[in-house]
Amino acid sequence: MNFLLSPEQHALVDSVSGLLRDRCDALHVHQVFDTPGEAAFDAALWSALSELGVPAIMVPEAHGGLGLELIDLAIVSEALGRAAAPVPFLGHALAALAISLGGSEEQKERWLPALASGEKIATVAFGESPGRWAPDEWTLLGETLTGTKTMVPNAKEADLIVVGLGTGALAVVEKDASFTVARLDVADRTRPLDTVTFTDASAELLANGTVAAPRVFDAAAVLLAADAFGGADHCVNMSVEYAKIREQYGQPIAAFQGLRYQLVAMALATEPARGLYWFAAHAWDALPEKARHAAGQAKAHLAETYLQVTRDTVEAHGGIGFTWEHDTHIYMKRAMLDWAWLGTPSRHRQRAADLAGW
Amino acid sequence: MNFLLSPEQHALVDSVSGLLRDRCDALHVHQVFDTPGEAAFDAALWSALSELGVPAIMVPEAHGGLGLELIDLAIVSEALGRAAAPVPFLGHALAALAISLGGSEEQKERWLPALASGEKIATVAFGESPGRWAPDEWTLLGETLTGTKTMVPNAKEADLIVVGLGTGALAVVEKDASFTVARLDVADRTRPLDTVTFTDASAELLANGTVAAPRVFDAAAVLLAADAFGGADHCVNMSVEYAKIREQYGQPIAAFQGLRYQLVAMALATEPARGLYWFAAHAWDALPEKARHAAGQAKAHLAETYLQVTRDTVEAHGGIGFTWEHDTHIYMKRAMLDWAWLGTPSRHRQRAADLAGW
Amino acid sequence: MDLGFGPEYDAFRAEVRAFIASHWPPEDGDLKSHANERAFVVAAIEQGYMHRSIPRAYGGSEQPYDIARAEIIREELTRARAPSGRIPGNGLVVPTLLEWGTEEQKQRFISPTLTGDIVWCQGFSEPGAGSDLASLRTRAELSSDGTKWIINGSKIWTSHAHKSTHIFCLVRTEPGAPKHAGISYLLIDLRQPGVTIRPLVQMTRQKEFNEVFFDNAETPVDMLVGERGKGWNVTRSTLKHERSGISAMTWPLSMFRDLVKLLKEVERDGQPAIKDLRIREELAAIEGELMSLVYSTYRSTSLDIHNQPGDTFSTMRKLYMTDLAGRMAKLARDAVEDDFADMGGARLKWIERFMISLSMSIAGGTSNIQRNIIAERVLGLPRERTSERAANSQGAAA
Amino acid sequence: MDLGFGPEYDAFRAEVRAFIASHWPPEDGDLKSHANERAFVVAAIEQGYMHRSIPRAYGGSEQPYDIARAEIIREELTRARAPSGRIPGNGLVVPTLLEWGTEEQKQRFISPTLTGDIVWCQGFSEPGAGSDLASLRTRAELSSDGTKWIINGSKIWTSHAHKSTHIFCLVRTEPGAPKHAGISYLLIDLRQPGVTIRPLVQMTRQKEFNEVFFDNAETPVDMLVGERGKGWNVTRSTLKHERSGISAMTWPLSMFRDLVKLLKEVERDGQPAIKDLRIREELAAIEGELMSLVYSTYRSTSLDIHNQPGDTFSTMRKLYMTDLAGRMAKLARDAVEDDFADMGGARLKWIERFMISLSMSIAGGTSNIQRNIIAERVLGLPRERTSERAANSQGAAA
Repeated sequence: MNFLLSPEQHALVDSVSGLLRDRCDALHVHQVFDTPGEAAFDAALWSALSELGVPAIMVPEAHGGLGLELIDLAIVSEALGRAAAPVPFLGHALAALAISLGGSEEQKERWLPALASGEKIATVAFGESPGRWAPDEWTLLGETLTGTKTMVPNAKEADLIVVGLGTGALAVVEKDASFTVARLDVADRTRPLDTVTFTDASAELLANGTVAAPRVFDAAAVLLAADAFGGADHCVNMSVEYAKIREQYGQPIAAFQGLRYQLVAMALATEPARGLYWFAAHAWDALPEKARHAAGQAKAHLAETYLQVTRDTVEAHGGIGFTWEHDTHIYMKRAMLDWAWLGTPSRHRQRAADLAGW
Repeated sequence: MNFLLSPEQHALVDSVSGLLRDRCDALHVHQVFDTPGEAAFDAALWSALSELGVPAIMVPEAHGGLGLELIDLAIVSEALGRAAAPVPFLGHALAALAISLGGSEEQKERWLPALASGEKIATVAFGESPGRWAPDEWTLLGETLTGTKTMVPNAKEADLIVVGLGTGALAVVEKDASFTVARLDVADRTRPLDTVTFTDASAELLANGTVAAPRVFDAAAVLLAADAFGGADHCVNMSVEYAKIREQYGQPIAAFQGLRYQLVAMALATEPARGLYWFAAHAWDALPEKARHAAGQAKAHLAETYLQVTRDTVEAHGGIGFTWEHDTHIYMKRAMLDWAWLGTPSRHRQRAADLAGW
Repeated sequence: MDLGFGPEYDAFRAEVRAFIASHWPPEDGDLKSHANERAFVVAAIEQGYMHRSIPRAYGGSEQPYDIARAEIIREELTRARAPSGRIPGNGLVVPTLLEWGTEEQKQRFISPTLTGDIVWCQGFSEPGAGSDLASLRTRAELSSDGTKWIINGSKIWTSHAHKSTHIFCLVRTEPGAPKHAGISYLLIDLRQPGVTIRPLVQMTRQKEFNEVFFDNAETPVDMLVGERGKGWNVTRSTLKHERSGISAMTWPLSMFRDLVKLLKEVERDGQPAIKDLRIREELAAIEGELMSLVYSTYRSTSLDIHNQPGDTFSTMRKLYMTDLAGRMAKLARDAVEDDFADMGGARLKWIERFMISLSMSIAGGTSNIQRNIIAERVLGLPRERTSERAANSQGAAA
Repeated sequence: MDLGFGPEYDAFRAEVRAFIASHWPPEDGDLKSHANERAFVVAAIEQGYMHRSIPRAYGGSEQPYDIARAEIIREELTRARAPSGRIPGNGLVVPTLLEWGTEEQKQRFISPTLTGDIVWCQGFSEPGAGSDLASLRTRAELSSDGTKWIINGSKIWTSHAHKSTHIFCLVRTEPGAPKHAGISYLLIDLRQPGVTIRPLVQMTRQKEFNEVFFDNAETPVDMLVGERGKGWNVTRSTLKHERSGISAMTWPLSMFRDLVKLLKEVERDGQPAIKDLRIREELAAIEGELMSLVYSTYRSTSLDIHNQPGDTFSTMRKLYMTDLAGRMAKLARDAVEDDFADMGGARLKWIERFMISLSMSIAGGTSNIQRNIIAERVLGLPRERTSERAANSQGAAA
């Protein structure tokens, strides 16, 4: 039994975390978050992460990638979530995965190398609000695409968009096709979202898109869960550290048992969920019959937990935790995205119940 | 504005509470509870309560009663709940109410005086498990009755049973009619329940039973809510007092902030519910268009709260609270009856939502 | 039992309504002008409808305590959207001035405060001090000529400082004194170069609170209220407010109505969300709590009106409402689904409410301070050793 | 990542399985006889399958630490319903004897304890003392001839005392000593007139715990373990157990399976309750927590097997399971509806579980003690002043 990360995986996370520590501390995230105008990502940081190989993780080695597994991608997602990193990781990683799983050899060779290197940016267009996210709920049809996709990450900056179609298939739309993009005034300004409206946009079907689509959907659930774990765990640590330092009535507030128990409740909600998201990633990689169900459970449980933990974090900090200047609101808003994107916990639980055969 | 009990109502509660203090302390309840064999009620206590007029409260003055309102009956129910009194109040009060509201003058005159005085004992047979309790869910039909009613309070000791029929009507079955009674091994041994099986049992329809039935059903919900409030409030007080007295590590456990907050949570769940059950009783008496909805809300909220508070009470007491010798389990078991009898909180909330027109 | 004020008050309500109708809206239709508001408030005071507990000598209307009348006035003012005469900070300073102010301070400040010509904010909390007022560091020193106080330091969580003319502060005036002594209560005009006001942006993007920085700010020597170095006692002044909590229920009731409306509008699985069993049952459970809040408040109010003891609920109300607001906001979240991530969308109000239910638990004392108060005052638990001074500060901040 | 023990252990598992098959069930088919159990245990020890951390000199099988082997043995014993060799109280006393016992005590007690010829219960808690062991009052005095201890007092929460032959106790031997000193660790034979055992009936009607009364009970002078008056230190002995937590998950997993089965059986509105959206969603939410429990346990176990740090979950597991059990019991309650009030009915097991989820939070330390431990050991919060001695006692009681 070895339900642990390998030394290589530890090294991967350490390199990403190290970079984030240097280039993406809390102050930096606030600066990006508060940049006037539409939310934008941190191109320099994304470029540095690309040099570390982050966008290449699951791209096959034959196409310039590292050929690793979802667990590797997920632990990086955790690290990015922990730092609230303002980079286009989510859409890009999923688009690269979609092409890796669903593209013909020709398609892979055409697109993947530039995605693996980070030279180009890609994203996925899945959502059709409200609450319709899954392959069997998609509706766009046709040789050329007409219709709207919602909450598309970084569509404005993307060189290509992998779009979910009504047949459960996937198609690639390139930057110069006929579509318009409207950036939302989204809560989570570390991960901008766009509404994308296609009008007879030329699109190229991925050869094995219908097979890839549900796998990409499940991977998305796992990556969100991992992000949520990283963020929630960071919030717990932040609250604990604050309690040790902040003094009231002549002693650190950590001395007050009421607060101690509240901190324990936060840790008790968060720490055990690590195993859940690890398992969901591992199941995606190695246990196909358990993968779908585990992905849904992980997304549902972690998204719910993360959002609650950010609320608890505000309370643990008192007034200062409610201000724009404090880190908490950035995490709460990431939690809001992790909660809503790809469908709410309720929808994922419903799906998990169906898959369990209940 | 005067949303308060009147001096007369205070006097009524004081007289009942005083009697219970003298004749029904915790030790006494344990003795009744632990009497070997089938659960039984405390005849002497019931007789003393009858002398105080408890069974007469809502019986019209013309028929030997006090002609009071549901709020009066409810505050007595609270007092009985607080003491976990082992008396056949619930079924008896509801049966007397059913006849008062639904009987012809002749029927009232025939039955009510002996019920008001406590000379005879009556009960109601509403339940048809699982979860079917409301007049529109009853199924028994016919001139003579055949079929089964579940969870009938004190049927074994009752001189007459008011039975809910499939037409939404009510009929009175007397002791010598053709039915069998099987006492359940019920959790709450302060309020025995029976399964009653009728076989061509002669029954007399109440003249205005269909009008009375839903009113009696709502009154039952209010009485259970009141019992639950009394029990929950007692459990909060018991836990608070224990925390003041019990010492650990050289100080009363009330000094531990973690426990203090748990006690606060119990009080915060309980105290505000007093207003809810008062309103439900008042609405039954005076605000007919709000009565049904308020009764359902009161039953749902109080039953849920009471059961949770008894769990919290165990935790607040540590191991001793889990023993048969401690009072807590008696309250938890009363809470279980208040929760299950007449339908679960979920069912009453569903009904309240329907009534709200949602 | 009677949930209304009863027929004996009907005539009074009619009087109030007639008064308002003849004074509001103002003739020129400008609902926002200070002059119009002021004229209305002055007339209402004259009539005995506003500032009822303040002596006429200081500009109040000096009426006998009557929570029912006060509630009727409040209801009618709200109905007509007329000025309420209430300005948050002003209600906090007037009792202090009445009890501790010099005659000159009373004459100078109370009347213009009641009419809104002077607007106050509170300067108690400091960065790093929060509700632990004993550790505050803002200091005031007497100028060498002894005519004025020179103030340096900063205050935080001052509501609406940017709309205020004056601030009442706790400041350290006796540098050698022990930590819990040497604090004085000082009145300071905000409109001077030594004062900088910086808004605190909240996570909702709203700006309700401020930091106030004093950099050699000044105030005349006679702006100290009560005894020098004993500002602690001074802050404990309160009037017996004619407040029933009934008006405090306005927002949870309206939030619930909005919630029901939302759940009827939003769809889930092809039907209104309110028809979904999960959402429906949670909504009903929330309504049960809301009804508990409402009728417990009626009971508390009745106890007050009839001068009876036994009101423990009022002490619990804030925490109860905070929890309830959070529960409502979460149900709304569950219903709006995707829109919950979009602060530019149609559901912004619910996102704000999701967050604000947290700020409620902070403003005016965190939920944990509420718990401490309930533990002591309602449950009668012995005071915690570690929170002994906490309770003192709460008294001061209340 | 690998969730199984891997092929390298397959051969070992086969060995274990073969051994068990040839020894259990016993030839005479009597699964309950002590002689048969004893014979099995003796053979298993001989084989190296049981009491693996105990020296052969004292009757153990003295094997190298290997949690994977231990887990496989446990799985195979469970599968075959063979005796596990574990007797609750015995596992607590053996480490103490190994570390602090005299050679004579070790020789006399350890081996028969391993084979179940001697069965121990623990006498730490007292009425009015609970987890606060410093305040215990049971006392032992030396007889005038100095040959034996005379014990008076009582102990509570002794599990299975009525099935035990001996008790290990903390007793006060130095009457003049301060409250936290003067306590000794004593071994007492229960089978004597001075000892009375009274079962404590639980709210479920079950009898798991007892009170034990000592009325001039006796034990030889050499039955004191460790130094006189320093029983506190003695209780801190533990072996590094080959326990992974995987077997601890057996009951929540089986409770969940039962819950799913129940929800398929019971009807709600004319369909299986599991189809009701409310129940279905709560069940799925519970499953999410259960999966968190399971895979966190695999992670903790893996950290242990591979001798890596970072296992914080094991410290949280008990509290997490307690909460989870409560949540499962509540969902079952919601499904069984009326039957929840009937302890004579088909759903008694679920009523018991509803109550037992509370006793779990009590046995072996209340949930609040768990929270204290997590606060200190996992979150690294500074020790509370008031609970300093609490933590000491916890160490003693663990």
